[in-house]
Amino acid sequence: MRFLRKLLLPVLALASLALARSSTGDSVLILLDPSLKKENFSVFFGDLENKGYQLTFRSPKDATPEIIKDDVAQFAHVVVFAPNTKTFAADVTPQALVSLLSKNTNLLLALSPKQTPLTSLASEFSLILPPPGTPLISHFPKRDTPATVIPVDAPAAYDIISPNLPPVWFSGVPQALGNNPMLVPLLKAPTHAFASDGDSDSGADALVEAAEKSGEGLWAGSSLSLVTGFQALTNARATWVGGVEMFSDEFFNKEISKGVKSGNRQFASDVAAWTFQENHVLRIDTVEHHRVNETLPSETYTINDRVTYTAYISKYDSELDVWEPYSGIKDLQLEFTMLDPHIRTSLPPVAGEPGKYSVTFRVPDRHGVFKFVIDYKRKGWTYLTSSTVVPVVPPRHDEYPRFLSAAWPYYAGAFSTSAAFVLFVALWLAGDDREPKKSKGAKSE
Amino acid sequence: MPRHWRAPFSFLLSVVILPLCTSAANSFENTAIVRTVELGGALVHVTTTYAVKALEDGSSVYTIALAEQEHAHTSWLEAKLKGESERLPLEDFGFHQDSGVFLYTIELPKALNTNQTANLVIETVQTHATYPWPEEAGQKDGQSLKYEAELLVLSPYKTAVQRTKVRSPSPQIHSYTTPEDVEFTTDAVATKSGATITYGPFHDIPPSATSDFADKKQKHITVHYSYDYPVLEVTKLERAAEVSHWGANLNIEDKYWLHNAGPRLKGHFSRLEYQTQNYFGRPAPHTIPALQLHLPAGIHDAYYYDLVGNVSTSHLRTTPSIPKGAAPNQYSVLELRPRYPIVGGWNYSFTLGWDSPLEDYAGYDKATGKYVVSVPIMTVIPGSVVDEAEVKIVLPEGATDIEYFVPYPALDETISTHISYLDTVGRPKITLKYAQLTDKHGGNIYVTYKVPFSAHMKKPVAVTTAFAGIFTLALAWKRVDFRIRRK
Amino acid sequence: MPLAYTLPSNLSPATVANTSSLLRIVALALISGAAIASRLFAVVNFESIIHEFDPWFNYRATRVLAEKGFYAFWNWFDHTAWYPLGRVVGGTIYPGLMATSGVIYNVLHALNLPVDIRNICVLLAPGFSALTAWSTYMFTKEMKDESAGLLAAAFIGIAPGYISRSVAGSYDNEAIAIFLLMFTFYCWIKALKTGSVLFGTLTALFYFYMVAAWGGYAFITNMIPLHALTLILMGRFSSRLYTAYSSWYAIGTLASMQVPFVGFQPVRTSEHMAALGVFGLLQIVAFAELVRAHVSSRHFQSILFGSVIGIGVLGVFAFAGLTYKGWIAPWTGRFYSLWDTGYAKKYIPIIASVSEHQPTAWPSFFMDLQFLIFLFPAGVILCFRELRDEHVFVIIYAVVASYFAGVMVRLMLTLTPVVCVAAAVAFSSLLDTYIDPVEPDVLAPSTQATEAEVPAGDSPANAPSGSATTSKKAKKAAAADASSSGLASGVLAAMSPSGKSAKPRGIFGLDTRIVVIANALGMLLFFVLHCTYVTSSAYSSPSVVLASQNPDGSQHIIDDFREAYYWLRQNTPQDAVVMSWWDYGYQIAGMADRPTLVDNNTWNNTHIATVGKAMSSPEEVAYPILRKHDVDYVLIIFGGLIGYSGDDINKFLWMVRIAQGVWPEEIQEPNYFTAKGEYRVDDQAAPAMKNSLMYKMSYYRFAELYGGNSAVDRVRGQQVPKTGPTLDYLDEAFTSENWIVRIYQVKKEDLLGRDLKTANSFDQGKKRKKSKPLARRKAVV
Amino acid sequence: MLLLPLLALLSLPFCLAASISAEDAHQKLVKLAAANNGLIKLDDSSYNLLTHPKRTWSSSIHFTALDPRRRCAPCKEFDPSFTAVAKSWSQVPASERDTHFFATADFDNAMGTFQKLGMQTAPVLHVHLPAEGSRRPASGRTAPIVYDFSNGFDAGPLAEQLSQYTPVPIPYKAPIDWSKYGTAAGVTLIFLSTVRLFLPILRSRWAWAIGIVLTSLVMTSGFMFVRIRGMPNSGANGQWIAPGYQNQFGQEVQVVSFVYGLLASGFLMLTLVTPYQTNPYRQRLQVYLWSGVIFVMFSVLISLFRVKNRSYPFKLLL
Repeated sequence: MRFLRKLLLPVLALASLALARSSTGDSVLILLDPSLKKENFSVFFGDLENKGYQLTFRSPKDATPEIIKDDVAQFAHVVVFAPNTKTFAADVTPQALVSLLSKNTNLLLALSPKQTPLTSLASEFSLILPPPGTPLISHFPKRDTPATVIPVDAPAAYDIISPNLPPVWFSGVPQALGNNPMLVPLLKAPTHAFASDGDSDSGADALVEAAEKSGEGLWAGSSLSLVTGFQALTNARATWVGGVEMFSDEFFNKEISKGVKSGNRQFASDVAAWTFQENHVLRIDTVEHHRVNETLPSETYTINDRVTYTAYISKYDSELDVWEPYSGIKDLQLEFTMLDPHIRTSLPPVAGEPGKYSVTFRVPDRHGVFKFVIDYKRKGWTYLTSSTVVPVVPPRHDEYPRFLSAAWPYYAGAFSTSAAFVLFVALWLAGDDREPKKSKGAKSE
Repeated sequence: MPRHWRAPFSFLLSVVILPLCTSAANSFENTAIVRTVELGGALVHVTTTYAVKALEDGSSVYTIALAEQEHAHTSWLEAKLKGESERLPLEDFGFHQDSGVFLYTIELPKALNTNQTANLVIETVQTHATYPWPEEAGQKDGQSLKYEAELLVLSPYKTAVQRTKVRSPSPQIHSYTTPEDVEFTTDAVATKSGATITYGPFHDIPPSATSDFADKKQKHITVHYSYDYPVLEVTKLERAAEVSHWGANLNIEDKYWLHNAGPRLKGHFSRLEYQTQNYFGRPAPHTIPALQLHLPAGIHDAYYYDLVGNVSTSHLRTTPSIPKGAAPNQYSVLELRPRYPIVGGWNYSFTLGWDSPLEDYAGYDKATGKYVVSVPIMTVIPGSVVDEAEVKIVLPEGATDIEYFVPYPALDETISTHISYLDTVGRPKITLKYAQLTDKHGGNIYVTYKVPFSAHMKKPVAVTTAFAGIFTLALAWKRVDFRIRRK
Repeated sequence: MPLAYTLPSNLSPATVANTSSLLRIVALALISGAAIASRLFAVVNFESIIHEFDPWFNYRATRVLAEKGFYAFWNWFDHTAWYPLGRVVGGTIYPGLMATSGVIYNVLHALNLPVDIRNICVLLAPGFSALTAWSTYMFTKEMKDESAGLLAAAFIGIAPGYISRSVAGSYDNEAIAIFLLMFTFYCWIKALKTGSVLFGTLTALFYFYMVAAWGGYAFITNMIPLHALTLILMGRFSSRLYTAYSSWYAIGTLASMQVPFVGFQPVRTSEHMAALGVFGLLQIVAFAELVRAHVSSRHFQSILFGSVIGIGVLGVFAFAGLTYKGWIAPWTGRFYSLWDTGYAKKYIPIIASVSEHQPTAWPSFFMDLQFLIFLFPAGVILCFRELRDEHVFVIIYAVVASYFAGVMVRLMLTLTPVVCVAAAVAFSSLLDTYIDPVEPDVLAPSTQATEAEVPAGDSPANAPSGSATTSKKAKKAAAADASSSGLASGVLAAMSPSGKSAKPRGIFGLDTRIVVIANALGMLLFFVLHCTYVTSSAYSSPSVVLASQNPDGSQHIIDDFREAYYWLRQNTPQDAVVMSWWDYGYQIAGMADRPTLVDNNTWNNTHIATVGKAMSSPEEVAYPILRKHDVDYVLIIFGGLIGYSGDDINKFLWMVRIAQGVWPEEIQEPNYFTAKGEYRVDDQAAPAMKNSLMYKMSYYRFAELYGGNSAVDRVRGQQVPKTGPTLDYLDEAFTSENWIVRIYQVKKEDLLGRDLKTANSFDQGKKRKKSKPLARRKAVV
Repeated sequence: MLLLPLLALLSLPFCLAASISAEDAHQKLVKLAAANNGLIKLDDSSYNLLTHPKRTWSSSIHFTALDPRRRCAPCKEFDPSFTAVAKSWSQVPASERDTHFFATADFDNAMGTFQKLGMQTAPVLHVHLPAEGSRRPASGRTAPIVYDFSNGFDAGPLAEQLSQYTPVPIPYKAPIDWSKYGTAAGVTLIFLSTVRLFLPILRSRWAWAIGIVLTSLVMTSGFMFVRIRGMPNSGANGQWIAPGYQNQFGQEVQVVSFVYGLLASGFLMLTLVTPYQTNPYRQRLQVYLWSGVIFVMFSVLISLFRVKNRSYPFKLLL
């Protein structure tokens, strides 16, 4: 019995692993250029299928299956492995690919040193590619492969890539990064690598001159990125890969050094996992706000109220394909904004209640239409944004303090005067009536 | 849902039917079923003809079945004998658990003996059965809808042969499903000719009003066709009819909340586009520039305004009121233009009202001393569905023993009091609520009530007393001297 | 005595008195009817709708009051106005108007008369105009007599100068303010005449109502003290003046401070200091009088008098000092702009930009008052003739109001009543003279009229006593005349000015009478025609709906405003923020029910300047502003297609000016003119003009409407460029039928974080130039 | 000591502005400014000097054409106030003073510059902000800021506006107009001394009456409009009725108020004077006369109004 259970556990684990799912859907369209054979990528695609994705293959040239039909994206993820294709079918335009992102479809695109439509598309993602036909080259470490095939060690970037991988083989074109906060560089070029036209091993000087001539400086060093993720405002993800070979079986199996296989396989599946929104996926379930020691939200708050704001955040768990409460965010912030933030405070997780973040603060002494704003943007993670509008109003006429001690003289004055008046009237009416008339007459003379 | 009640009858029936329709019933068999679906916008008219053969004597109660989804869409259901006009009594049995269908029973005018046949025609109107596809369309694009339905007509009886015809208003049918491996036929399942798609014929189908049939054998069909008329929805309709004996006037006021259920406008509305389209005389199919309403004859003082005031763009061509009893074949035609063209996905709400002479609608019954008023439930906007309707009828002040008769039962009916000009105790108000009304649902509510003479006199008396009071007060004021001391 | 024509003589005085009073009531009723009817043109020609701009806010506020009750209204914080600042409505408005119609509404509903609140608001102004006529009647009656009163009532009932602000639907403060003004003045005169505290208190109460109703109450606050001061200087101080003024000031000031919007201004601001000063002066003078009554040494008195004056002067200096120290706020800008007429344009362009704050040319005087305008001086002279206290009031009123009316068009409103009163006095005394059948006997020595008037001017000292008794005299006279003359008595009543010497005066012959009367009646007739014409043609269009003529002459209604507003209301999310120039703020709030950035209550110059800046700067500059204020839609008015001249391009310069006031570096008016200093929108338009958001939104795709032909802007009468402007940061969301209202939607940020210009060019498939890598990657060698 | 600036002036044409460094340019400018109490007279070369590309100073340059041949009235109007402001600027301590310069470029001295800037009109006032140094504007704007003459040629607002660009506000004070105060004081003195003589007039109501009636007559005939809008007394080519309904000339005030006055007096005559005429024939004469006057004048007034407001349908005699 016990033995049986022992045997079961790993099986179950495997099963659950196999069922790793994306949070957005399982259908994947792979635009595969006929020149690169499907078999060459069998391992990568196999891994995807094992994870539970339904792969659909299509050559960039032929028309079906369409990626967008009746304005509806037909697939949850699109992989474009057509680095050298010059002409695509009518429905695969750069515009269409971008609109896919707006329809929350994820993209995985492979580049190559050649000039293709994708090259111009890359610049829309503020990636800057070297001039055509300049792959990445490195002569270190000494190895038997050509200079364009480079072992790159892959640090765990934004813990998207699983840690302490063996170096991965890369061959393709590097990208310089524009200053766009949405970029997530997943693999950086080695410091000693550089981009140069052709793998002809010309001297460094010649290279520098060439660089100077083209006026673009030397494409070199670790600031270049080889695999770059991009997270659009719609939280759809697009990943640009410098060279499609990274995903090929050849590179998967290629040994990095005696007996050590390359990290490509794991790296590829990590990249795919992130791109297909399997991990690093958060969402705000609900937000609440109410006065302290009340429970229901009130539609307006009075200045100087004490208000409690609560957000419930959950994270997608790809193993179990469920959203579960997540308290892992430490640097979440809440802003209380009218034109400018009047209050900016940290929104800490509530201990003991997973997924609940709450803060209590005093509404500023300023009436107007305010917004509770959460704007959480961290590299690699989905963006959390939420904005709730509440008017802040001045106190009602009966909410001001009454009977100020300072005002007693006035009260006294008022009451005494009225009393005196009543008294006077009484006397007046009671008294003789000829006398006042006379005085009046006298005056008006 | 229209039903024609026969309370005792139904009770007795239920005993008979239920076992019958669960087990494959054998009192009838369908020699042929032909279903014709007239595709439309918000409304889809479905006519199903059952050629029925009795298998045993004295079988007079025929049962029909509607699948769940079909039932959800159906908002009008009537049964006739072929070629005859009067409706057959129809009774609802609601959802039948273990067969997963809604059952209705039709009582044939005369019981059939064995091998006698009859031709039943079931007419249903489906609302919200279609949806625009693609969901968004630019100002220049056309408009296409999708219709989804079940392939086979369910019936608790065996069926010899069955056909389903889907007729689209325009021959432009983008796509239609041809279900695979339908076992009841050998040749092509679907054939398209012009604007019509014919499914079947399907031969000798077993009693199909069972859940496992629905699971295993039933097929789902989708038709994607282009539709050149706007799809109009009235999300809410409030009608208030006020009967006034003093003014000899019936005032009817409708509040409409319109919604264009066609494809949502892609991008933005460009007046330039719109004007050029009109200039070249090809307006987009999914914009509603104007509406044409048929108001009753003999009305006057029609008004048409919305939340920001009178809408000046409307024309009313009235016709003189027609004498009682004559066929109501004339209308006053109201040509009303909304403030802006209602493009796909847009809303527009407005109020429309008119006065009409009371004698056109009311009568006085000497014998019982009762007034009878007939109030039309709604003014039908052709081809539109009314999702939610509320009809208020305000009777004159002091009306007593009120009764009312409706053409089909309301979801909710209440009687309350409504206080209006110069009222002292208020007027009785009848409120009826309906849902999913179609152009079949036109009809009148008949209200009978008594108004004693004293009630008639209430208003003048009230006014006179008020004024008398004021004058007396004034007099008193004049006479009383408030000065403290006399001069 | 000979009679020019015979009168029925067999009438008892009682009958005559009753008939005349009955006639008076009937006449008043008819006048009220005329006053109301002549204001209904707008409803007849168009519909029962709220006019203009401000009334829309009043209407909205009134709805809140009617639906949610008074306290909710008092505490109403309108978070849809001045987004995102919001507006504390309760504390920033004069609630009188809303309260009035709220009360009417509730009363009617309590009586089971479920009248729609809109109709109450629409018909409030005509209703009150009838009351105005009545109060003018009372006022003028105090000046001369009932007949003059009736004339005055008729005049004010139909004078265009007043109709212009009180047609049905112009639901503005002025609608009730004029009635309150006249009635307060009437009470004041009454109080002054009788010296009764009751009327003094009434004055105060109506003053309070006025304060609650209209910012123009400052006019009363200064008129009454001025009158009192003049009386004192004329040596006409009396206990009646003292009683009247003190009771008015004490109660009125306390009451007025209860209005939240006014608060402590009555003791803090210069506008109110005159009243306070005169109050103080009165106390001193009263004290002096008291002393004088008891002490009898001339010398002492003169000293006393000097000291009184001295104290008065001291008070003035003290006031100056306080103002200087800042304890008393100096004149507010709006008030100050009345004196230094250049002030507003220089320092408060927002005020200067309003059309009704422009000075008045003589045609508009004549348009509004026709022949009253030249009867008015005659009336003033007549007031001088018998210079009772109330006449002094009219005289002061006349001169002050005519100055104000000259400075600001809208103040014509305050001039109209006094003109009507004076004219009525003049006119009725003319009629009195020529209708009176009594002919003088020829033997009387002929004299010069001028001499005749010297005794007419009685010495100031005994005028008050005279005036005090006038009314009674009048009654007697009426009765007396009534005995002799029948129907004429109504107008003849009380035609005996106080203290006139018994000189034989009268007219000989019937023809003379007929000539003058005919002439006069002809003028009256003409006046009626004039008023009807002016009212129907000029003052009865609810600028929300425009009317034009079809080729067949029938009326064609242009309803673009409501079309667009209703579209906003029906097809945009409830909380979509709409940005427009402030003129349309109230209408958007009222009809479209959407939040607005700025509106006609122009309390926050910076916010308005922000909108002005956004409108007058290029797209990429404006976009951050729009996003910061959460603007979803931008609404502009464009008249170029049908030639509607009141559109935003014509107001554009004011936007630029106001923006320039806050950001002088970024916005400069001259940049929007061509090199030759012209204001053009065609090809030669200045670059700043062409790039401005307003220009782009106005002419976006306008040229395309004309196909190939040249597109002409019908307002500016210029050809707009063939290739119209392009928009990258906004989308055209809606354009009304005649293109008058154009609504644009502000785009959201690009999902790839590009700026929208590049995003746009990418979507249109334009090649972008290859971007160079960043400079930090220069070659390291 | 006056020699130095002269030398500088002479030397200027020879050295091109761009060639010399900012410092020397600054030196020269300071000298120039000192020479002519704070106001630099510009010619083409010194203009280049002043708008040196690497300037650390700001400057306000006033382009004008004072030569009578140019017939530039506004130039003459504006020049004194600019000079006054420049003068007042020369009072501030040297440290600030030398960071902002006032300069006048007359068309006849600096034609080249005028052509270079393509200047059509005068006067124009440019403000050049520093291109270098601490006071360099954040926007980095080097193009001159054009002064907006919308609020007049007066020195007060000018100083106020320019103070935004100078390191310290310009200490401009409007010169006290002694003559005004003097006359005012004199008048009051005379009045007070002779008040005894005036007293009867002040006492007489008719004096007041005339005064007040005249005031209101003038006011109601659009005097304030003419004054505020600064309308001319009569239009060009001698027309004295301004076209347009919301518009009028100075002369109309006189005419209209005269007509009003005549009509008013007509009524007064009929009401007050005629009844005392005890001779029936004279009286009848007067009555007819005045009625006629009223009728005629009224129709004249109407026709006047018709000229202003064309769409007015009614008319009397003419």
